[in-house]
Amino acid sequence: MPIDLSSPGGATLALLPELVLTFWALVVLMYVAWHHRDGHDMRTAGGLSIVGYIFAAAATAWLAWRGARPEGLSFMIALDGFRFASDALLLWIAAAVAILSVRWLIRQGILAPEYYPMLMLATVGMMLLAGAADLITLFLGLEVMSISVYVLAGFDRTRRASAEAALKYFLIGAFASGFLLYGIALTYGATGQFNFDLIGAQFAATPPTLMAKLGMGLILVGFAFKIAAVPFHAWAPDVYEGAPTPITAFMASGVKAAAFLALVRVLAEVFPALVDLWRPVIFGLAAITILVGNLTALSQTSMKRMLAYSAIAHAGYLLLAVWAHSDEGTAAVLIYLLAYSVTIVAAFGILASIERAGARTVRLTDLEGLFSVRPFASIGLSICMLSLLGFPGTFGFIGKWYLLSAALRAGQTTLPVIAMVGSAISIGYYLPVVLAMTLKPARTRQAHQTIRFPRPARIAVGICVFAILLLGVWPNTVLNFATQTAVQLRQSELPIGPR
Amino acid sequence: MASNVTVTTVIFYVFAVWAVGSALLCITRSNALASALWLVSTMFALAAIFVILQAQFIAAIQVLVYAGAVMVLFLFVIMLLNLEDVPHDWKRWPAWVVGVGLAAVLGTTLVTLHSYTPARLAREVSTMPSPVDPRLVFPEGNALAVATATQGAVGSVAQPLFQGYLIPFEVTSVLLLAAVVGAVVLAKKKL
Amino acid sequence: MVQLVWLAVAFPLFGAVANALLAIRRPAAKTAVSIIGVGVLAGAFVVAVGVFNALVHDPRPSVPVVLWHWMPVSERLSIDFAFRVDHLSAIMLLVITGVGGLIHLFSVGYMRSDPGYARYFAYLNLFIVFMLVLVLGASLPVSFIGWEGVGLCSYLLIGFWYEIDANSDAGKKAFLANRIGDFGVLVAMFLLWWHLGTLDFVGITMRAGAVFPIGSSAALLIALALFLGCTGKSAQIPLYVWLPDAMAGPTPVSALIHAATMVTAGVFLVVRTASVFALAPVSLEVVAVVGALTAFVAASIGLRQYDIKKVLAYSTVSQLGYMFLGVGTGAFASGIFHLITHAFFKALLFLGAGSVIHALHHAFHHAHSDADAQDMRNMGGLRRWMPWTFSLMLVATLAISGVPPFSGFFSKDEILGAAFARGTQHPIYLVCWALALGAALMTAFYMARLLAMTFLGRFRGGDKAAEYLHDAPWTMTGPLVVLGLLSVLGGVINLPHFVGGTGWLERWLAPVTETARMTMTPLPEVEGASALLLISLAVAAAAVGLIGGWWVTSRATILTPAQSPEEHGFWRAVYHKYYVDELYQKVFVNPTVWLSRRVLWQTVDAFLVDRLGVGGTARLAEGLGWLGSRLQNGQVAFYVTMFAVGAVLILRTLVR
Amino acid sequence: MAALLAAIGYEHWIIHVLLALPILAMPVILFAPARAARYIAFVVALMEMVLGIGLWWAFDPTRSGMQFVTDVTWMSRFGIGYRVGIDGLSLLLVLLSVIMLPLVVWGSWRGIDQKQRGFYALIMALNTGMLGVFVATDLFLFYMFWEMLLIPMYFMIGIWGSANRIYAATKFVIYTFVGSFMMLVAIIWMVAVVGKATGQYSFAYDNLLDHANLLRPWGGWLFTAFALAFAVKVPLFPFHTWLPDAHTEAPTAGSVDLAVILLKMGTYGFLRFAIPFFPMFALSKTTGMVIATLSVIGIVYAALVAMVQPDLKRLIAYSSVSHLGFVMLGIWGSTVESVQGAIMVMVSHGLSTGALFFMIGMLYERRHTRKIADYGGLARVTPLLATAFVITAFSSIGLPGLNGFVGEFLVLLGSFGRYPWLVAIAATVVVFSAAYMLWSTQRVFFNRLTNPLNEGIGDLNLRELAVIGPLIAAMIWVGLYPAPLLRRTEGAARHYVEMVTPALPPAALPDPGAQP
Amino acid sequence: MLLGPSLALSAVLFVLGVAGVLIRRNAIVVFMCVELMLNAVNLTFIALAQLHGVSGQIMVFFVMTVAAAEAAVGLAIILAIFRHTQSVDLTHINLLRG
Repeated sequence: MPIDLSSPGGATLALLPELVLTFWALVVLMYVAWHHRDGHDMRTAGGLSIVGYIFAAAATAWLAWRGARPEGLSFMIALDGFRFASDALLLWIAAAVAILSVRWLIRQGILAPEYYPMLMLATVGMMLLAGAADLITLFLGLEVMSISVYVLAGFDRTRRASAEAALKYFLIGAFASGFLLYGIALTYGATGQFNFDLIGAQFAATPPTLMAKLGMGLILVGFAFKIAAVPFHAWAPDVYEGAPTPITAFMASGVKAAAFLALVRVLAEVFPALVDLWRPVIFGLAAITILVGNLTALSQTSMKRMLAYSAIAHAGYLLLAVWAHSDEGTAAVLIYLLAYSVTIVAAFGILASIERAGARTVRLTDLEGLFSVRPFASIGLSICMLSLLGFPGTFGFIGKWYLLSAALRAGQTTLPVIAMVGSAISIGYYLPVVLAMTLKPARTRQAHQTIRFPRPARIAVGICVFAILLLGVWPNTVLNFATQTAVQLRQSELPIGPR
Repeated sequence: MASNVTVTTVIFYVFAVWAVGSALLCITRSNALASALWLVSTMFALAAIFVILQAQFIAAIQVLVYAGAVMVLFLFVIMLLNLEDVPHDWKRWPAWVVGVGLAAVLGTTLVTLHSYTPARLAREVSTMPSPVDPRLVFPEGNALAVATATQGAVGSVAQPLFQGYLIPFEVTSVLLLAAVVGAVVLAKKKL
Repeated sequence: MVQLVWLAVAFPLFGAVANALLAIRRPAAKTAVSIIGVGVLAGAFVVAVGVFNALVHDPRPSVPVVLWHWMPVSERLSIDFAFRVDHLSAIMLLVITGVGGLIHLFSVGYMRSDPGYARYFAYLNLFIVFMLVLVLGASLPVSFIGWEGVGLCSYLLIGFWYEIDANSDAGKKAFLANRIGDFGVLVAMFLLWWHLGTLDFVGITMRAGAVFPIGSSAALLIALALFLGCTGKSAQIPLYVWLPDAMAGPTPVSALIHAATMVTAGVFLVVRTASVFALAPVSLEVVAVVGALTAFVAASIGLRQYDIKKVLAYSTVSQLGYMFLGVGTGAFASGIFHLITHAFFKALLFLGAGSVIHALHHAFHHAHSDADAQDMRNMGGLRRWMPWTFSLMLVATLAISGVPPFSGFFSKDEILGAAFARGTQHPIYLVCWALALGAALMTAFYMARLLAMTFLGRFRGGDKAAEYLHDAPWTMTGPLVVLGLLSVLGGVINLPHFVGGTGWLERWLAPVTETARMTMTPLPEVEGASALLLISLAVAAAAVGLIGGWWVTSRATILTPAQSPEEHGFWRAVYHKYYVDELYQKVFVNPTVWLSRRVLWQTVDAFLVDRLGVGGTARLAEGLGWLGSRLQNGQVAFYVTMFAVGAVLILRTLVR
Repeated sequence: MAALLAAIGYEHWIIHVLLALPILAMPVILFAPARAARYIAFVVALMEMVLGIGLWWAFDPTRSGMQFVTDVTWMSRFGIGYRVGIDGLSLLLVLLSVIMLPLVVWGSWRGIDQKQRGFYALIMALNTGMLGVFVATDLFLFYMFWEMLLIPMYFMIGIWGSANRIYAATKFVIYTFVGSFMMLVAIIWMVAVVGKATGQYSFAYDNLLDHANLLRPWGGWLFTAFALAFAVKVPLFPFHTWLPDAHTEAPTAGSVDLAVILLKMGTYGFLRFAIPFFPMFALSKTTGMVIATLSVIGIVYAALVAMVQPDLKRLIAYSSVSHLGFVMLGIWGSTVESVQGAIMVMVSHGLSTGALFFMIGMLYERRHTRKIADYGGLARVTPLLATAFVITAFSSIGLPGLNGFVGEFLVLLGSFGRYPWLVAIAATVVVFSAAYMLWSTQRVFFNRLTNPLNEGIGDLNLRELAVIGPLIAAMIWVGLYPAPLLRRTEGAARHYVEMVTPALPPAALPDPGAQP
Repeated sequence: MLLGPSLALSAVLFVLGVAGVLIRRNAIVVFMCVELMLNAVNLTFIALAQLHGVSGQIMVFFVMTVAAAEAAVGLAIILAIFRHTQSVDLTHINLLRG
């Protein structure tokens, strides 16, 4: 179904998922404007928002099913399999986070149903970011996402940590936006274009110039911040720790996924001609990110903080596939993000249920002896840890396998080795979690009495854990899907007219 | 033409010095209020430079929206919080040295952009063998002057904004929505 | 008949299994144990006689008996579990089953009252199995089964009364010393296979000459490695120290294993692989020198021991040295000859000593005395109560001292003669001869001393105990009588020419050692007068020793152990066996244990590898992580500084 | 027998059934009543053994390649398949695994008195993993089984182990995991290289082996990655320090499985993967020397360290290091004899060390101590146990006529031509092994019974006899008649040697076959 | 045209903004420095728009919108933290660390 993106009707059609979600966000907003008093309102808002994600997903599916593709140049927004896959990924993450949030918010006494519209707007921003075909859309999508997430991070206003997290995220985020914007400006200066394809064609036709290099460098800085690559990572642990737990899950999986998807698209469509220039940068980022993330995670006692550092390390692993700059790399990013998000959602889902109302974050010692009280929860969390570790039989292993495969096929051997060294280090902090839950006795008899595992979260986590195991041994469907989808990323190769 | 350029250049540099000086003061004043006012000053200087660079409409918004509305918001908050004047803690001098040093290194990298002239940019952008004529390479830049002349400063911006850039324009509405809801959620006293 | 030789092994094997089962289920069924234990030996002896008889009439010098494919490893290495019956193994078969049978019979009486009776016979039968495998094995690996197996049984029997720590220690010591020797045998096997491509005795004999030139270093290495094995098994310098300790086992065990059979395996092995030794004359010199030295040193220690079994043990070491001297001179048949006669008279000596100990033990037990039943200072005058034992011991003493015409005279004289004869070619052998002669003198001396202290004079064990003394029952005396006869007459199997003999054993063994003898320079004949002189010298040495021993002992006042003063001077060193055990403990054992515990385990393993290497890596990672989390100091200013550093680095990388 | 097996299509389904049966039994055990768990486990184990033993006859010793081959596409996108097969090398290890299974279950009958369901379920999982490692002919599948084994072992040590169990379990997992991470890179790298050159991305063992020459430029790195994983598992000195802890703290079943099967995975990996893929590097003069030297150091060093251990299990653990050093030496000896010997050492180490651990476990159940000093003179109160222990100890130190000798002898004999000095040094271990074994045996079973606590110890009961008896019978059988085993492994060993021969530098001694 | 000088001025102002973020510890001032950076980038867009056409100016329009939105949210966040700490000094806002 070719869509003329330059026409308003075509643009509307192309933006259908985002529009549906925005519209639904407004609907929910309308609802909460009058109903924001008690837990029931919270539940209803949450349920409504999930319906919105389903609608948006349906819209995405419809576009994908109809084989939507741009007629001529894809203005502003991309219309390819990669975008649909990205949208699906982001929508599922958002929906899962919404499900996890429902009871958690009520338990923590955060009775502000605006949470759900904000989550939806953040999702819209993520979808725009990941689907952008134009630097302007990219920037705006990024900002929509960022602003919403700033708010969400500080949503638990009664806790100082939450406010602090929001402030840190906001200040450093705005700072990073400045760099990204400068990069966009210089890229624009070097080519006179904002459109990905046109810029890419321009770069392909001319040798790299000073302005182009600086522009690209600054854009990379902006992305490096969003994906929390070292040394742009310092905000992440603090923010992850301070933010409400479901939002931490959202940031660790969704925001990071959106940034990575956008990065892959930008590098594939905007800067493919400069690959020899950006590869060393990605290399350095990946190497140091993996090492620092894994090493620092070793000395953490708070679960959220540990997972934050582990998220940094995983960003490093993902950069391997970015380095590969190939169809396999793109597919690997998709698969890994899916694997990672499934795992992280499940892990945070379990952690959220263990958290006591208004209490500090869950520490490693709080998990001791969990198995004897909550065997399934601890088995689930153990599986999550193994998946994060990249243990065979879990989806995380397939993801890691694919990443390594992509990097190695692209001829990179050092990074995989570093990644594996990192993985080897990571066992030093994943294993103690399993150990504490299963092998250690509970500190006190009442240790785990406050755990509440609400049914929605239980179902969501259950599905995630099952998916981790199932996709760990039978990933064919998603593999095939990702591989075919990824190939569509760079199908439009527009020649640029002589200037 | 030549003398005209010279006069413009002189005015440009006057405002440039103004902008840099204000910016310096903005980042060094220990009083937040003073910083904010010096920032406003910088913005005015920039607005003037925008005019020189043929962006009259943007210059107007700069003054109205930016210097006018946004910065007033800042001043408002600063006064609302009634912050005390915190003198610089000179024990933090290593932070200053590192900060200024890093900025200097970053600056030396970025200031190399000074070497760009229209001719150089044209040469770099062109896919044709040199020599190249910037006017041929940048038809839209010339078209901008023509459009400004025919449609006025606002019209030359407005027309593409509501046509080619419709999607981003709509996205800004989402952005503002998010900002409004977010600000309300965060700032209101009671949830 | 020859093909049925496996029966000789199967009988004792059956006995071992049956007795083991009895030991587990019915340890009290002593009659059944006796019947099985001795019966299987009788059966084996019958088979041995049959095999021997068949071989006498068989035109082939050796007959292979393949039982099954043991290790079909590859195209070039396939080891069968096979026996080879030839003149050497046949005669060994006879000695082992014959002497072994007698000792089994003796044990029936000797061990009757022991609660571990069935277990004892299981071990003893098992020993016979392994000993037979050792001598019958067609290839080195098969023989090696027996070689180590007898070590195992020796270990088990020395430590038979395992509840006494010293016995367990002695067993362990014996096995370890044997294992040091086994290391040599293993290396020899590797060398042989890589050089010759075969481990079969016949193959080795046939190929060695073709592959190794005379005096080749490879052959020397192999020979020395093999000889290391022999020094372990046959208790030669430097590994002889285990044998005296091995006396901790029941006395019949000492007779069977540590005198008559197992310890002679080294001599047997040298003869079996004589072709290799012959190719490396230096190795033979080493064998001879070690043998002579051992003979001399062990005899000298024997002069000053008070434990009756210890004296006999050192005597055994010394006599084994003779055998090695014999084979070292190239007189292989003489070595085997002495092996056989020694089996007779040394078994007799041990069993006689066993009778004495048995009697004294019984007597002391009833007299509620805690005196040591093995210490000769507690004996004396036993001739009165134990006439049979005394007279048989006397026969054996005369035999071992080399008094004509007892068997020991012939075998020992042959060795001395051979050493002297070889000495005309290599002076080193003359030294050996001199040492051996000295040893002969000392042998006679300490044997006379033993007899005098035990049987002559007055009984020093107390009058009460004397009431219970009596001679042993027929199951014990009977074997003694047979052995006494053999000790007297054993010499006939290899009577030398000068007494009109034909040297039957030498001729009989000729096919076995033929290859070796053809390689070596022939032994020069010692003619007429000088031969006579040599014989007179040997006889004189025996006579002087015997009379001297008797004279010195009977004139000295012998005190009981409790009253005895400490020895002084040189005799003290002799009494303490020249402190060799202590030396070994200090030089080899203690440093090894120290090295293992302090250096290897605690330093290298626990500290270097585990704490420093593994733990260090982990701590390094933790330390780096700690550093990383210090960097995460919560300050936005610091965060943006890192950010800016990163940005600068990226931009610098790009624009340079 | 072979005809009967062929009639029921044995070769088509046996491997899958062997792999699936324990896994399917897991949920049954987990959800059965707690008291029934061990009975179910035992029945399943017996079924597994009975089914598995058929391999002995179904296996055709005259063929050298893989048998019972199955190749089903799994992850087509990656070129991964469910590929399994058995050759002479894996046959013995598979048989060892299935035969050990009922013994392990039965041996835990009394020792495991809490959380029985979990325990037996883990044993089942462990068995599938072990079998999987030995039958996988797809590198992905292999790696998957290789790693998945860790989990049951981890929990087995961590939950049912003794005092220091958590430390030991963690150490075990971290060691093995860290070791095998680089292997993952190497596997993918190999496929990437081969795939790029041939256009066919496949993790099939045969495919990679056929194109092993393409890997030669990176042989050093790839081999190192593989070798690290396997060396930790073997364990080769100096990667061995996890073993004493894991062995010591694990429950009996864990120690037995570790010793009998898990350690063999490392040497199996060398024989199956690391060397055939990169023979030019693996067997080069330098690498060969380094590994052979490390093996010999391990052999002698571990024996010496074992001698001074105060803890029985630790002693046996160090003896394992020593024995596995023989396997490594045999592999690097690279003659048919030495490789055959290496395989035999693997089997016989499994039998004797397994039996030793069983017996120490039985002692532990009676006295709850593993300290040698706490025992002494037990032979009087437990004659059967003492007899069995002594026999096993002698089998462990390689007394000819028992199983240990065959392997050690062949390894040393076969490797002698290549490393005469090292082999000579290694052979000295006959003394040290005897020293540690006899010394500890003496201190446990002989000497005077001084500790009154030891008076009341009962001798072996029927169940325990039934566990130990077959092992001792096997020891004697393998020692006296190893020919059937050797015949079955000869094809694999010969195939291996032929494969690596072109890579071998000339040996120190001439080939015995060349002699007249 | 003044392309080069404009770009240089923009770079200088941007760097001044960065320097401000690095050295100041008042959250509001830091945020203002970020605004300064955005302004500097706007100048680059305007300077380049002379050559490349009106799209650069349109981008500036969007940037201003974003800046306004950020200001709204950012100041709200600063208010929120002020309620907890009674301070906007970033050196005191280090509850989360390690």
